[in-house]
Amino acid sequence: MSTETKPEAELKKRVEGVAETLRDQFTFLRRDRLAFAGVVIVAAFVFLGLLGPALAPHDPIEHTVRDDAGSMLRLSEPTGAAPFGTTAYGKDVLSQFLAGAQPTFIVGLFGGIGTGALGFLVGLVSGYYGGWVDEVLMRLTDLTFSLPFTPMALLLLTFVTPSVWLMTGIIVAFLWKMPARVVRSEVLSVRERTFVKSARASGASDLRTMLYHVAPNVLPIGFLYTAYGIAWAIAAQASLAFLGFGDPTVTSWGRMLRQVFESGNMRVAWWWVLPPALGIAAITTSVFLIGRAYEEVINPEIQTEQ
Amino acid sequence: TGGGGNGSGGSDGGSSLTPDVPSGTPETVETKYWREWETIDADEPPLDYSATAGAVLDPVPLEFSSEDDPWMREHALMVQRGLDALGIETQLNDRPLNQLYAQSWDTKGLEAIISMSTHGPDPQRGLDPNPLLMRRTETSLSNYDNYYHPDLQEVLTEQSRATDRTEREELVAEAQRIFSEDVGALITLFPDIITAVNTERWSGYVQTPGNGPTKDSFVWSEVNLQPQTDDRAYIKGVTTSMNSLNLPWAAGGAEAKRLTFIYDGLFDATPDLEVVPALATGGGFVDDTTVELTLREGVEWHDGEPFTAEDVKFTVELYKEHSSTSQTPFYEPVESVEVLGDHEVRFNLKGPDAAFMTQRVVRSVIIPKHKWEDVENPSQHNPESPVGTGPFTYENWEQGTRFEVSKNEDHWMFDDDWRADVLGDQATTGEGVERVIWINVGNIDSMIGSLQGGEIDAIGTTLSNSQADRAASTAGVEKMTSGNFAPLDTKLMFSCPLVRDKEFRVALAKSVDTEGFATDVLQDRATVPSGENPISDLTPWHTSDTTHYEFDIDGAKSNLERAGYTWDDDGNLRFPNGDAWAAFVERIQPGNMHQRRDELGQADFS
Amino acid sequence: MSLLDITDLTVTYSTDSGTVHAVNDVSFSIDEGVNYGLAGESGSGKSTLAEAVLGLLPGNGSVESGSIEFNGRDLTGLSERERRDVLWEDIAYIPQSAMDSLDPVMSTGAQIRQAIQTHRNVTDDKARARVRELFEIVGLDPDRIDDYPHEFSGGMRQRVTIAMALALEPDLIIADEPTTGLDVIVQDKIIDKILEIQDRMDSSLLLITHEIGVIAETCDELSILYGGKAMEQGSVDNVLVNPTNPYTMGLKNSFPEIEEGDQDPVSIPGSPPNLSEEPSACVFKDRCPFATEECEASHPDLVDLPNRNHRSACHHVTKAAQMRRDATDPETWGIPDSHDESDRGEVLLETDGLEKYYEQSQPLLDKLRGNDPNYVRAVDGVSLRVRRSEILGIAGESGCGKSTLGETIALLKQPTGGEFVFDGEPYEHYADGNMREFRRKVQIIFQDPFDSLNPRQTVRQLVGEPLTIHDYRTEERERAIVETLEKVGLTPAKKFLDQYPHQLSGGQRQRVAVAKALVLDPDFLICDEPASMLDVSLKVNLLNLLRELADTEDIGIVYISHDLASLVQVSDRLAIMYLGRVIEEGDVESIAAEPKHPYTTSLLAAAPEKDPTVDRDRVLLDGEPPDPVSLPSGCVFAPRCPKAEDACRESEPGLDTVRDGDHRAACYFPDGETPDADGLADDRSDSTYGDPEFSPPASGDSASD
Amino acid sequence: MSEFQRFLAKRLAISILLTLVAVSVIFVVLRLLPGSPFESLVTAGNLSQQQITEIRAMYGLDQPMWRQYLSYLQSILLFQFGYSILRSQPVWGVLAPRLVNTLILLVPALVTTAVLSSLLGMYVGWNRGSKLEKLSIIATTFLRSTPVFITGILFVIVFAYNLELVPAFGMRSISASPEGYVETFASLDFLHHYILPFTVSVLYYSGDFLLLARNGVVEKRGSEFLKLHRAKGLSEMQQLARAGRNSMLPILTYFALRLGMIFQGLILLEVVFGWPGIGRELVLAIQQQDYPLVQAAVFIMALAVIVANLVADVLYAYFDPTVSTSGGGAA
Ligand SMILES: Nc1ncnc2c1ncn2[C@@H]1O[C@H](COP(=O)(O)OP(=O)(O)OP(=O)(O)O)[C@@H](O)[C@H]1O
Ligand SMILES: Nc1ncnc2c1ncn2[C@@H]1O[C@H](COP(=O)(O)OP(=O)(O)OP(=O)(O)O)[C@@H](O)[C@H]1O
Ligand SMILES: [Mg+2]
Ligand SMILES: [Mg+2]
Repeated sequence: MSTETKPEAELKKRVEGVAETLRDQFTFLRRDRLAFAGVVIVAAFVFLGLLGPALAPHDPIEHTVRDDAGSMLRLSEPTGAAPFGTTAYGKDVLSQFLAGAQPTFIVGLFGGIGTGALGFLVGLVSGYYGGWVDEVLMRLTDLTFSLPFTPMALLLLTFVTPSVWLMTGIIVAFLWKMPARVVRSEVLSVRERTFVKSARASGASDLRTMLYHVAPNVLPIGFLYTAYGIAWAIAAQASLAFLGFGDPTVTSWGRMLRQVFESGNMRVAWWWVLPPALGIAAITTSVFLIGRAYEEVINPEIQTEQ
Repeated sequence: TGGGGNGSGGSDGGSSLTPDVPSGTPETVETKYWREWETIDADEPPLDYSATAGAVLDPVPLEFSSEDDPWMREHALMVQRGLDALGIETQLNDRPLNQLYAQSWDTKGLEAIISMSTHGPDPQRGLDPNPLLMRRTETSLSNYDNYYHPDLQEVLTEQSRATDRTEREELVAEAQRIFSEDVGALITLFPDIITAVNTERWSGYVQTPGNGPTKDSFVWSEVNLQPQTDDRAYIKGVTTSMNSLNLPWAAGGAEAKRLTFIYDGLFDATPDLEVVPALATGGGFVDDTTVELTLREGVEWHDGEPFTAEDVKFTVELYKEHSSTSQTPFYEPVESVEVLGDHEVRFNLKGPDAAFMTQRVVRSVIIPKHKWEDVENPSQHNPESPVGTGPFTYENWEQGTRFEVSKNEDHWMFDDDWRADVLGDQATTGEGVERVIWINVGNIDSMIGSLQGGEIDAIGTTLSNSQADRAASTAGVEKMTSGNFAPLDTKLMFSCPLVRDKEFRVALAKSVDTEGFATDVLQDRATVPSGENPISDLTPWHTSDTTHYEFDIDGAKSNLERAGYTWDDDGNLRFPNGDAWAAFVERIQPGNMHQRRDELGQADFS
Repeated sequence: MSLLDITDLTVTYSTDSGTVHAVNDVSFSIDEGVNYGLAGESGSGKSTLAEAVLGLLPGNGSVESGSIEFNGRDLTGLSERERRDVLWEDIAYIPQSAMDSLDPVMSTGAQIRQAIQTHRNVTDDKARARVRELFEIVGLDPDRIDDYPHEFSGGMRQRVTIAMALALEPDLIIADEPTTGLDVIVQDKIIDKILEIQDRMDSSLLLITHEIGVIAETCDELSILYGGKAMEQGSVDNVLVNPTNPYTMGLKNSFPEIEEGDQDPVSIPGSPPNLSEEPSACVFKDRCPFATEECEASHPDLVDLPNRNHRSACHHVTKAAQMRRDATDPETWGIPDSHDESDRGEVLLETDGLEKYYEQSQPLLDKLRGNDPNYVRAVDGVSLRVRRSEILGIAGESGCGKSTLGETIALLKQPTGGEFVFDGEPYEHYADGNMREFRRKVQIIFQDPFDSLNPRQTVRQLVGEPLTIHDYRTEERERAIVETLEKVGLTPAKKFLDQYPHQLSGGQRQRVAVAKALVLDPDFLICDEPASMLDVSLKVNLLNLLRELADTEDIGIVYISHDLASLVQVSDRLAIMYLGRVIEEGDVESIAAEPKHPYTTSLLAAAPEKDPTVDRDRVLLDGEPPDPVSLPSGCVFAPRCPKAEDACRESEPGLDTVRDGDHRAACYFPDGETPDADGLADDRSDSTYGDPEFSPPASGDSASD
Repeated sequence: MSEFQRFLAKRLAISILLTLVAVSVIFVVLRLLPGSPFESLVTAGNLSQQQITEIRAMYGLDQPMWRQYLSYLQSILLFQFGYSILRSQPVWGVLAPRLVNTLILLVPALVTTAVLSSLLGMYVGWNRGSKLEKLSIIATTFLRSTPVFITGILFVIVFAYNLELVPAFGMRSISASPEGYVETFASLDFLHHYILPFTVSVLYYSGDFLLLARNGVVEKRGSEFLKLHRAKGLSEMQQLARAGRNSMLPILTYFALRLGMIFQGLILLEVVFGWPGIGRELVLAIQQQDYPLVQAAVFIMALAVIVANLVADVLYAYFDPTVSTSGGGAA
């Protein structure tokens, strides 16, 4: 659509078109109460992710909760001073929980988007061009499949100072394979569809065909796997942090769990365990529930009957 | 993550002064290696931090690993508060422990201005001052912080060759005085060893410094314990597991300590850190480089073979030839070993070595020649069933889960009188343990549970104070605390111009509230040394006659003020400017960095 | 008492967007031994009705009212278990698509055996023996009973389902479009088989199809469904010969037939009714040219026509004869009668010996050894010529290479041999950087209307895209789009511009696909079965449109189809393909009237007749086309040709072997000519070849010389 | 060569190539990154520079990279994993018992969950829209998407700490000292420790199987062939069985793939439950930078996945009568 008589109008229409498709596709939320609950949780999580650190009453690391006598409140159950209790060295669990949402959010968001985008691109190119491009890319995914994620990630993180962005990178580098495969097989079938042949017959270049005709039709799958990618990334980040390979300068939910586990206080300090544990569980489950509902929309074969 | 950029400061917070530099003085002083250190790559400084006249200080990187000790982050925060009080911004670098160590492997030096870690309570560190002091010398591989003090260098070199005890003690005391006065590092505290044990089933736990009653560096508790029930198997819960049964080539894991229960050294050390005979019963320096020892007679290997001087000679030669990893301190200074008789050996040393009798031969490990002589590749050998002469005989080992030894009845340590001599008040009498079993309980939570549930008798690792209290809340379980001779060493990187200013170092020492920290966070379960003295008062080498810079923020500030430092309106510390800058530059010159303002005849700039 | 008695059956589906009234008050009955046909456009409720009888309605479908009595028992009231006993034992089922209706992971024999053993307590051996017997009956090799479905071709799979249906000799067989999707020759064979067997077993048959012709040939009685309503029913002879319902008339008239090749078929404009509400008016009123106010008021009841087995639901049934007459005139249906004569122009496309071989993938080892790969000779030496304003029809069985030929002349595939000249320039010219120019001039329309439009683009984007690509009329883009849409009959164009394909009906989509091809004002159009997926009436619309385009826009068109009847309708000239070769070529009239090649003859003969009074002779070809990889020597058709002689197997006849003016055929023993004396060993005299039973072309109307 | 053999040969060649590449990647990652197990010794001030050099030479770490690579390739492909740097014993001797512990936990769990969840999945897929379906989907989604260590921790808190039904940690009670596998695993005490991690792994894996089976059956439920089965008069159960049989293949291949990954253990689960499996050992080895051990463990894991992939593809090609063997195979 390079030359347009009224570009703005056209643009507006396009935007509306996209919005409509999205609206169409998201109507499932109204039907599926589970997915709706998931959306609420995700929204809350996004809110925490953006504003969590600002909402935290105290600095999660530097501030120490003290009793009236001024001595450190260690492993205190939830009280007025610390509504979620305190850690072994008197840190406010609530503040840690709030601040910990941010790295979780960042890794989830960017890990998910990176995974989805990279996988989508690889799947698209691989499926569309076929031949040796496909062969090479698919062998590459086979390779990432055969290298075990956790050990490889641990190895890398042993030598490089872990940071949230590095983790995101590693996660993307290992997880893109999932969407890539699915997108590719989807592309393979779309590629055979008549309208793609028809586009080529009307003289569209490969790039144009791929971007305008094939890509939009596999986009839902791409979205779906981006959503799953978010959940995977959050889970992966939490897992690595739990194993002690997370960014030590940042409080994340995974790291909080690591600290309770390591401190040997898991048996007593339930207030310290539950917020991060439930936080992670809730967000990953929600993302999956939404993804599943969305999957039913784009794959009518398995749609729930009313 | 190397620290602040160039000294222009100002940009992030704080307003710098316009540099006003007397002629002949550089406006900016860069991080620099002032001496040729074998261990440091001067072309590629790991840290880049420069000082500029009148500039607000860049944030000072503070490095630590929260894996090191659970409270290490709190400790870093304490140091941070100190710097904060002086108006210095800081940047906390929490590093994975292995990376903190990796800096030393790469021998590029520390990457942060301030870097803290605890020293392991290796028994030899309690016996001899060398392990902790010699790293402050020029050629030590462990000198990562580029510290060099000509006087200290001289004193330390001299003491390391002084085989005369009194002479050496004097020199060591002098070294402590110099180091403390110079603030060569911040030696903030010696954390206590806290653990919990079952006192209903066993009595006779022996408290050893740095080891407590239950850790594996010493064997006193195990040989002294007396059962209060019929069960004579003493079960110790641990969190780390042995990697192999090859003690001499252990890479310093749990096996390096636990397997010493099976072996004997030439000498041993008492809970008061005094050297007592073991396989060697006597002897000493014949001259500066020759040591002759008499060996205990009538000792048998666990398989019944007699122990002779041949074994000692063989051991040392094998270690040397195949570079034993865990026994380096023992064989390193030895040139050769001669067998003088069945129970007499002579060590020829490469040079005079003061620590040989006090440190190196103590808790060394002698292995049986008849078992090892046919081993092709000792470093990759994993004996089926290690044979030693020690107080305990190997029974069985399951990697990752348990290690079990049984009492060697004939061993002299089970002689009640002998023990009474060595252990003094702590000695008990009775039939003693039959077996010692280490069980890997993996995590502290389960360990406390197991101790309370009676599945284990003692916890073989350190607990935090509150964990120990929690464990001790059960009847029959008691918390045990002992002192420690391994300090928390907060290293200062001497390549950095700021650190090289002794006025700053003194101010820093004054700004850190170690006492408060020990009370508040560690609940007094730590010893705060007087002055920056790495030698603990638990050891006979300690001197209390050291300079102690009291916690005193105002004092610290006025020190800085007099040295020409100023503060901007927001309270950010600035480097000196004008003449004071020239004085600063003078103070940090190689020859001057151990001298204070007045020693150099500098004016008071306040 | 009749075998199956359906009374006032109403079936609805509940969906997200309300209730679908799929079958409304339908009644009919089938007597023993009777073949009953059920016809109607797509969505008229045929399958729903069959499923209701079988109790196989999907979860959201339910029988609202009415009864289905089978042998006097009401099936609707049966319990699940009782119904299972009736199923197959008494009523067997041949489902709509044979391709998917066999369990892919169970051998075909086992599936039939399962049907037997579910109802009869017989040993495995006995059951196997029965399966072998059944395979033989339906003409399958009994040794293949352990093969899996995918090892059979579509036609063979359909036979397996038939064999299964026969297994227990049921009283009633319900066959739901048993031949849809198969090509004429196979379809013909299948229908023949069903009839033969059903005759032998003396069971009744409920045959569902939208092909009136099939019903005309096979059934005794029928019902015509529309919008879930029975519009007309009765004996086939009555209903199809003298329809009294406008819908039947429309349906019948839109069914193309070869002998009507000179006439434009008439289509029913508009689209099927909305079933979301129970019909209150005549369901057909919106599309009916005879509708009056009366029709708005109520849906007419079925009324018995006097003295005959014939009922019709029409308010104007009394005017049936008049309506019948009017119905043959396209103007009645609001379709402009456009028959401009136009001369065919200069030659636009010419191929000579065009070849497209597909290399078969080869094991690496063979490649290394340097063995020549095998080739699929999809197009094997085709010489064609298309002029402006001319429609060249290409016909042939499935797999004979029609699509490959189409895509090769569209240069979507690279020819592997032969000459290709378009608009005076050879292939090399285009391949050498002038492909854009070619793409602008030559457009191709594909088979599947549901799939040939990108579902994520609006009509404006779809039709406008070629303009963008070729930078053509970009300054008046919108106008170009609108013009083109109106040209293909999508009026008012504005209404469609912002719609997505899923908001369009099948016919509309296919028109958008045509518009997309036409927007660049091409010189040449290639149509690869553009109508095969469409309902008859839509198909007719499209054919008319193409014809018109050829006439008015001077476009040369290649129209590919296996549906000979529609080809005859639309084309000027015909080329018949068999295994990658053109075996006969010539003017439509000439070929339809006097086919020379035995293959053409059988193709023509396989097309069903919608007039039940005409008795068609079936010409059943044995076997399937040979493997295009290892072709037999000599005439490729020889192995299936009833007239084949040694000569045929030795050398291959060229297309010029038989020549009659423009009409050429590749056959040594062409039909309609006296064969050599020794060549006529025709012991298969049951098939008559070359009987010019087709009525001679009526002169005048056709666009031919 | 038959079509199938050809397919097999191609697939095998790919697997071999993959193995080579994977092995090389492991090498590159391990060698190009800094660090070594002797760091702690150096840090402790025990080793002199010369000794460090000697030790490095002993393990071939002083050789040029390409030479190290060649000898590495040679030995690892011959399954000679060499000696662990820290454990003075053959790597295989360290790994084998760990592997057994992991397998004894995960194989039964995987089989159990594959059978039970697939059956349940088929059942709920058949009964679309039922309460049970909703419930099982929420439950499995939760269990599948939540990182396994969190589920583990929650279970430990509930069942071990609060209800005190089972021990929280370890594979045998700490006082047990069994000899040999039989004594180790055939005991009530083992079972007692086994239940919790076993349950968590069963639950963790259940999601995938359940959803695969459910979606498979749901898809098949509306299919034409099932309609024909129904028309033939098959009972509900028989129909479900056919639908199930038709959805078996993805489940089977997924099972094979999962089985391949089982060699990696569930690292997190093993850490939480203190299960002395290969995953926990690997984390330890990584922390200690025990090269030979790490590379052998990662190699075994990669190989297992590659082999499982191969098996899955072959299974797919072999069992699915409709798949064309030339095309490749399962995802
Ligand atoms: N499961 C269903 N849910 C909702 N509506 C349905 C369902 N099945 C069929 N319909 C609707 O019922 C109507 C009749 O469908 P049916 O399949 O009986 O038509 P048909 O005559 O067999 O068509 P065709 O010739 O295309 O097979 C159509 O409008 C269709 O959309
Ligand atoms: N890409 C390809 N590679 C190899 N063989 C092919 C390819 N495309 C088609 N063929 C083969 O070429 C022959 C002709 O196929 P084509 O699609 O042209 O037939 P068709 O006449 O259009 O059939 P239908 O009526 O079923 O559409 C067939 O045997 C087919 O299997
Ligand atoms: Mg139908
Ligand atoms: Mg085709």
